[in-house]
Amino acid sequence: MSSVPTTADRLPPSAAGSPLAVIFFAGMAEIVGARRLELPWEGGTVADLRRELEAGRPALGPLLARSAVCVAGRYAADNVTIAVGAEVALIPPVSGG
Amino acid sequence: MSSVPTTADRLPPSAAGSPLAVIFFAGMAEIVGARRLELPWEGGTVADLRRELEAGRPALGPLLARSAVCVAGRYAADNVTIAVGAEVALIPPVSGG
Amino acid sequence: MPAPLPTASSSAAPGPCPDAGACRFVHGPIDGAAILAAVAAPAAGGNVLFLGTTRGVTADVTTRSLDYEAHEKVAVVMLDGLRAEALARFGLCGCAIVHRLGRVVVGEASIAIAASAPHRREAFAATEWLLEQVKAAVPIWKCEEDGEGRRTWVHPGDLRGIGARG
Amino acid sequence: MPAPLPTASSSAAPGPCPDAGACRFVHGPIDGAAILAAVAAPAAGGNVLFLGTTRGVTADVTTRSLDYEAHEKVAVVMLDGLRAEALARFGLCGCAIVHRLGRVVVGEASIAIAASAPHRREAFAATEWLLEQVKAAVPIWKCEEDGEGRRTWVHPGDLRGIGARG
Repeated sequence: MSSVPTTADRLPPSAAGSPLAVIFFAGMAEIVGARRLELPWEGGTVADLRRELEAGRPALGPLLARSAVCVAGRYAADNVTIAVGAEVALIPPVSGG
Repeated sequence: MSSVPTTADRLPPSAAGSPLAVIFFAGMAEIVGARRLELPWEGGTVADLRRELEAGRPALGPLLARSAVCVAGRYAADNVTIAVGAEVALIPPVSGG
Repeated sequence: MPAPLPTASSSAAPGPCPDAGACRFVHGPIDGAAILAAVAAPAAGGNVLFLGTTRGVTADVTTRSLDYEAHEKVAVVMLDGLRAEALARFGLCGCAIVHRLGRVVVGEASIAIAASAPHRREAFAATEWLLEQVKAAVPIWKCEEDGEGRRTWVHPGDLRGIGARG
Repeated sequence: MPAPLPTASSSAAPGPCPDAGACRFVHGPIDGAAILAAVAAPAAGGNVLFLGTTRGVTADVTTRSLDYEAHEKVAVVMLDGLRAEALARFGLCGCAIVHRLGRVVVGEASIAIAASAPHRREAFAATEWLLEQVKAAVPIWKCEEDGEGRRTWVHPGDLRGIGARG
């Protein structure tokens, strides 16, 4: 049976405004007050995401400056482009062991 | 009750000829063909014992040259005097672990 | 594209393939003996097990418990990569890494690392190396609870430079 | 008089006294988990267990089993002395050394050394140091039995210079 087209079906995957899901852990989740945020996302790099996060939540700044960004399962430098639909996680300094 | 004097009672402890018990381990016991020997002992040092052993059993020579002598529970250098009645053990190179 | 994880062996490692379950998270007590038994091998002469346990006192600060969380999906891939790299680099016979998540009270183990090798030096070196790698870069965090019940997430150092360039 | 054993701590070590049974010989399988558990302490963050196991193949030579013997009375005193020295030198919380005697087939353990310390580095360093000391000077010997049943006592190196002067 055919299904009714949804908004997602009609928008191309690279459409401006596709939300970007970002997940947070540990002390960073505490500062953000959430484990997951959906940010409006026009496309861009890891550096763009860092700016976006800090602009919206200045309290994140000091910890964010010492954190890595994990894109699609890999730690990514600031110049890496974040593909639409990529899984993005903020990784504050680790303390396992 | 009084006991009949024995030979041991009549000889002073430092008497010439008191036997010295020497124990052997591992490959050294194999070469000697025994785990324990009583040697005639006139008194002397570890070096004297080494000479005595090698004179009586030339086959011991190569391993004896690489072995320690343990006197009263401690590794002893060649110039150490072996007291009468001391426990003496030959310690070939070790391989525990 | 992001480069591979800096600590993971990129693709075809010369050593054995990672066994399923050799690196994993658990949510209850760690069985160190089982982990050491899992790396036993007829070719091994040296077998090392490290257990990291919650320490009750550091300097004059009392710790009641540690509470661990992880980015599990990414962390397991990194642990498997580290294991594969250690197998090849140190010529190991076997290797396993188990990390506990959730609350770990004083005296209990939060991590077990086991390595076996033909000779002792490689088993020691691999276990220490793996522990340093885990502590440096694998996304796991601890929250300390002190004697008064205050909780503090521990975020030492700086991970900013760790990512590969696009 | 002979000097103290070169590897034993001579009298008053600043650390805890050796616990009875922490260093011992056994004549059957070694229970590594029990030995590691025996060194657990609330002040410990790092716990290391080493098991030395009979290796089935070295280069192209097959080993069927190893057979250990020791000058037990002297060896236990030396092991206790090494343990006391390690406790003080590395600031350990706990330490134990167990050596098996008799026949040890491939895959089974002939020695277990466990150490716990506030931090990982001391636990690793102490365990490795103790193992090297045992291998260098404690009166224990192994006899290798190869695939054809030939037995050879292993006497590497030279102990001639080890004794203290009178």
